[in-house]
Amino acid sequence: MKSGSRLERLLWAGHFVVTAELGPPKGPDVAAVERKMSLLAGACDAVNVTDNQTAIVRLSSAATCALLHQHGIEPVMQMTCRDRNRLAMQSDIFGAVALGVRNLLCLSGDHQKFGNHPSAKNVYDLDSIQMIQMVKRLRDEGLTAGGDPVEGAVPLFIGGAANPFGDPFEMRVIRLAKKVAAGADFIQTQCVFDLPRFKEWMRRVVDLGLHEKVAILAGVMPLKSAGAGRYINANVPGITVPEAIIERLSRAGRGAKAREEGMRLCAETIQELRTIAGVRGVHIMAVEWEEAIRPIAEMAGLLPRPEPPEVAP
Amino acid sequence: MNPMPGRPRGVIVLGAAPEALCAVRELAALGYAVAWLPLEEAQAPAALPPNVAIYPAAELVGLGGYAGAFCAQVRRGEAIECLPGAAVLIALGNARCYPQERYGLPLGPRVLTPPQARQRLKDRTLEALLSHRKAHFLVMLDWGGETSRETAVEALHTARALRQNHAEVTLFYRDLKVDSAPLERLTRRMREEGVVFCRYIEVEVRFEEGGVHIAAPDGLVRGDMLILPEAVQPHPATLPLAALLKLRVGKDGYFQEVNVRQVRPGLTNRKGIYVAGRCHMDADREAALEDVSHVVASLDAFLHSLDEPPSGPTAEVERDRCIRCLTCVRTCPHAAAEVVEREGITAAYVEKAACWGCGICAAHCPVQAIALKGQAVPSWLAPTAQGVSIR
Amino acid sequence: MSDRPRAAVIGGGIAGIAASLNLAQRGIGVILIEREAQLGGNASTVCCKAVGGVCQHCGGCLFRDHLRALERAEGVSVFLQTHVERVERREGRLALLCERAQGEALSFEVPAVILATGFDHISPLAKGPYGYGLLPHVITGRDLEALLQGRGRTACNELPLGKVAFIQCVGSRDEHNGRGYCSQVCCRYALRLARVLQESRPEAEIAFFKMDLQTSGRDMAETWAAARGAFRIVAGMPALLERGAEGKVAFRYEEVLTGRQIRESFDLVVLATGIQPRADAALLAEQFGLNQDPSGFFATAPDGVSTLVPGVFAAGCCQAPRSIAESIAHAHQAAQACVLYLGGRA
Amino acid sequence: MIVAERKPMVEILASIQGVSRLLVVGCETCVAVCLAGGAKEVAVLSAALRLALRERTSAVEILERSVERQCEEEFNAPLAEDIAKVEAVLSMACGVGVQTLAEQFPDAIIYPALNTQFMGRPEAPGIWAERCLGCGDCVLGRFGGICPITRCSKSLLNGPCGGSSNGRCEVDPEHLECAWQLIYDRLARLGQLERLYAIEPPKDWRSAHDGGPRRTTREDLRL
Amino acid sequence: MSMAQRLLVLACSRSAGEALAALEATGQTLPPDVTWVNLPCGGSVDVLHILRALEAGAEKVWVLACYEGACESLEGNRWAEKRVQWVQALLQEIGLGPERVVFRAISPTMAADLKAWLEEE
Repeated sequence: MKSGSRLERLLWAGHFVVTAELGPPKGPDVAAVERKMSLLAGACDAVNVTDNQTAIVRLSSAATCALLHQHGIEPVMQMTCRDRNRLAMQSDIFGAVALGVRNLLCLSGDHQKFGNHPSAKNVYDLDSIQMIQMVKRLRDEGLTAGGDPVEGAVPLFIGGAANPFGDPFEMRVIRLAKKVAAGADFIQTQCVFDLPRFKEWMRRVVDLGLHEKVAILAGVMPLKSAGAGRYINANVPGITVPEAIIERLSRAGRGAKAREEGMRLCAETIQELRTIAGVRGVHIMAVEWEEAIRPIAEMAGLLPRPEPPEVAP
Repeated sequence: MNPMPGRPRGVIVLGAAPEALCAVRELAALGYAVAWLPLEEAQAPAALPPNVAIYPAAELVGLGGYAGAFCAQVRRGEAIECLPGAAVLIALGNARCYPQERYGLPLGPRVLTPPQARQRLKDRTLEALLSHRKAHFLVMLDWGGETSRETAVEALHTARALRQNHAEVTLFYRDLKVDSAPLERLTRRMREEGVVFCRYIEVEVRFEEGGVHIAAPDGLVRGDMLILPEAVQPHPATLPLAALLKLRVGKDGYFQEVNVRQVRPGLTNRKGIYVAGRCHMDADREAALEDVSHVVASLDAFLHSLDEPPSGPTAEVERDRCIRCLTCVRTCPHAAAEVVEREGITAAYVEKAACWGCGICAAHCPVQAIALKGQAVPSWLAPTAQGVSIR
Repeated sequence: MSDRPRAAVIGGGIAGIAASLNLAQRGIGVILIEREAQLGGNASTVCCKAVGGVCQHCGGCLFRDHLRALERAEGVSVFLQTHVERVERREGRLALLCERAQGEALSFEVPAVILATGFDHISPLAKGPYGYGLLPHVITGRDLEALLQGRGRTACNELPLGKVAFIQCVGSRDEHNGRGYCSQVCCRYALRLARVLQESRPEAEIAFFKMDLQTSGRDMAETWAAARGAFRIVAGMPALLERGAEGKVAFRYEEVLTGRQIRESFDLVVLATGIQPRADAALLAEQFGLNQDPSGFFATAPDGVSTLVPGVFAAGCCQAPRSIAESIAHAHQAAQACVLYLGGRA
Repeated sequence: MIVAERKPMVEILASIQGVSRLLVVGCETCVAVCLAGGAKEVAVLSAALRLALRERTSAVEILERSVERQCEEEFNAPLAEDIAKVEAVLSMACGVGVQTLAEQFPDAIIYPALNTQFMGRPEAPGIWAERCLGCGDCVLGRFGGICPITRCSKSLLNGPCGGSSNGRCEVDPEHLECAWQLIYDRLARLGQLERLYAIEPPKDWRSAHDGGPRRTTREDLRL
Repeated sequence: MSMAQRLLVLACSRSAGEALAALEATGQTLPPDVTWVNLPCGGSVDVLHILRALEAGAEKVWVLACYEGACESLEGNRWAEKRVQWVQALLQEIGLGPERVVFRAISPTMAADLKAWLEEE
């Protein structure tokens, strides 16, 4: 047991976990956070809190995680390498742990060109794999990146991201192996639309036995309309929504009917993912559509969420 | 008659097409010492004039020097030899292919190309078809936009040969190629010999019950076999050779950009290097050989003119001011500029014999170290900076 | 100059000048004899047909290039307003007895002669009643060339350009009038001119009436690619041109493929006249002892340049119809044959 | 080499506002090679400035000079007399040349005419691309001769990131190849793919500008 | 400065130069306030030539070179046009009219067109 976090204990107990994503508001609007929390409570086991997603300035991930923790929802703090050097990363991690955060997702982070401050200077002192290694050293050796002892324990369940659909395909598995070697405990993948390619990636992961060393959560994203699918293909690097899905959404009509179809499609994807060997859970990314998470979980037969066993860390 | 009163002159001929052999003979007849590199396996021709040296297995690895004093680096086995030559004549010919995607029809027992048909005529394998009853051959020209003159003329001759072997022949065409006297006479004689000429805009070809059906404007025509002309394409060695010799290639992949001042005298973008025959034009065999003799005439005239100083202006580099930025080397369309070590200075040097006097380098040089000698520009327009360049 | 082997070139058109330049550059003294008062011949009447800033490779500008080169060349003496009266063979050499404008006699003795006497345009009256000279707005390609060269591209604006008909093979491929050959150049210059018209007057509807449109050659690739989409090409030849309504020209033609008879009227008709041997070709042939091929051009050996009289060569359109660029190439070929011939007995 | 590009004319004109006696100084090394600041460019810029200023102010005197290398005081020294005669100096050298003049002639007002951009090479005539960030601790040996620090938009040492698709970098797919795709292809070709399996430790940035402006000292060349 | 003030023509001698020669052969002469400079090829037209001319007071500068596909140096005309475009952009930047510098393709047989252009100017 590495962190004693709810997510870790559920996985430890062998449950198929469900995590969701919460995008903090573009300012200190606590009410907005609470509104989203009420939508997610009970619909999932843990909630990822994004860190200035697509380089757009938002309420900090650590603060939002603290709010979630106070309201009894298990947060998964996300941290990118874009905005902080190794000093700021470690002090923010200490702060989060102090406020009750037990799960951390280490990301490289989107380039500032995509956000609302394209003229900003980026940092990228470390990359996501070096960050995983640093956090592992904080937790298991109690030493900072500079080598000084840490005053207090840093019980964190360390997560990494993975994009089975990026190029070069052969590098994707090598990189996952590096993240596992660096100390990742769980992996949340990019949202899966191209199931055959995801299965191919999972087959190679299982071949290398990585699925036993790390819990792999498959990412899924409900689409509000065919237009959303085309937008992703055009603007979001690293994800391609197959034409078949876009066709299905446009056939479903517009507005509510399209959203309904989007959710059902997402639920079907989840059921398909559950059948793939080595997939230990799903990570539902409903960007600015947190309302969809409960119905999707419902339709996918994932509710009610189980209680994890009480195990001392 | 010694071509050049003073200097012995050699010419390097590249290529193995019939044009190359014709060029070798014409150059030898003018008294040139010819170094012939077929660059591909070619059956050695019967008798070669004495002053011709053939290097069958040689590979061209580079060309140094300039017009009047080229040096072809040739590898034979291990050794690299330098063959001197005052000029280079390229006669690679072209390559043939069956344009399946353009015709949308694979070759097969019912579909032949003219060379295949002539071959089968020669080795009598069409007898079965020809003998017992009237065989009917359908020859299709201009299909799928195929416009090569060389293969269209070959198809006409094939159609006539089949007709002369007592087969019924129908020739489908959009625009008959008649733009030379022999072709007009040929089509007239073919009509007299009974070849049916059928003009079309759109046709549909179907294969049924062992026959070929062509739905032409004036009704359905049934035949035993369909003959489709081959297409021509640039010789495969064109691009690598063009890169090796820094020569320009047109958008269609043949030697020479299509330029009204260069196309016919067989000029390339480099002085002293010429192209002849089907490697730079679409021509049937006779026109290709005629092209060779006219290019040899241009080449011979050029080499004569090398005895006097170049007439027009040429670029000259103030080599001590050159900063070796390679701009002139990269922008010169005629590969006349090089950074070389001469008289102890490594700097750009423009070879007078290779320079066309276009002035592109002079206008580009970032330190104005190149001027066109012999270019009359009024002083107040002179580009040099008014100030002092402190070196 | 006197020690150089010498040759004479009859005709100061593009072929004559090209041949003279080639011979002179190769150390052969050239006597260039031109009947008219200035050099140029037909090639100097060809206008520039560049369209959209891109040259259509018609060769019209090549004449001035050669004229400039001729001025720089040494070893070419040009005799204008001079023509050959009589030719005599003296021990393998040719004596040319010539006459200048004011009746002054001249004679040259040379081992070799290149005939480059060019061609005449076929008269537009040579075929079918096409009403040239009778009906308004019926002109020849040659007229259009002269108009564009003489008054520039703006002249297009004065042409009655609604519907234009280019009628091909006017005089060419006409067996019973002794012209059973294709003149090669008319399809090409007509297509190029049509694109020039279209560039100045995009509203013009241009149609071509043809038997077989000759469009092969790398220098025609761009022109034909553009023309194929832009112009209506009809496989059918008009028989009779008549006066139509409002000063238009009307004619009936049979569409070969469909057999339909169609009557249509046009604002402008351009007759693409071809190339025929010069009127005095027979006289010249007789003077030099050559014979003419069935169509009247000088007959040559298979190499296309050597006539049956040793030392007498033919270059350019006097031997067969060809374009300006082809005439230049043919002239070099004739020069090559001449040099090889002289090589034997300078 | 150092690659630079002339500033927009509007910016140059703004910087020399109200100046009537100006010295334009070129440099005939790096910036001349990339056709930005050589003698020719000095002449062109000066002519352009005269044309522009003639419309606005009356007599405008522009001296045109060009030196071998503007980052060497010995080559700049002969400019002293001209600099004394003018109100401002427009340097067409890279940033180093501009500052050398400023240090060497403390009373002169020195304006840059170029934007110094990067250390790079010409990928094609008229196109220059960055190749080296000057991080002071070269890693090229470990990545098949392709620098991830400079050519990866995120300087990842354990790349590629999720945004690499068909060999292009998400930040500028039209112009930027993904450095890690290049590294992967090159190492695969050299048969050294296993180099990518090991985790690259965090970089010690002290050797780069993060450790403060750097100096290189060669004691063997100093007495 | 020995240059007519109104118009300076930087001409490729092979095309524009020949057209002018043909024009002058018909007795036509250049207007007095036009200065004509024959250069061996459009490629030798230097950006600085144009700027010097404008500096020396020329109101308009013409650069005449061959049509695409007719330049003996293959790229002389392309460089001439590119350099004119560059100067036009520069003039735009410094607030002068880019129309003061004009590139035109011409061929030796276009004497009549040259005459028309000169009259229009």
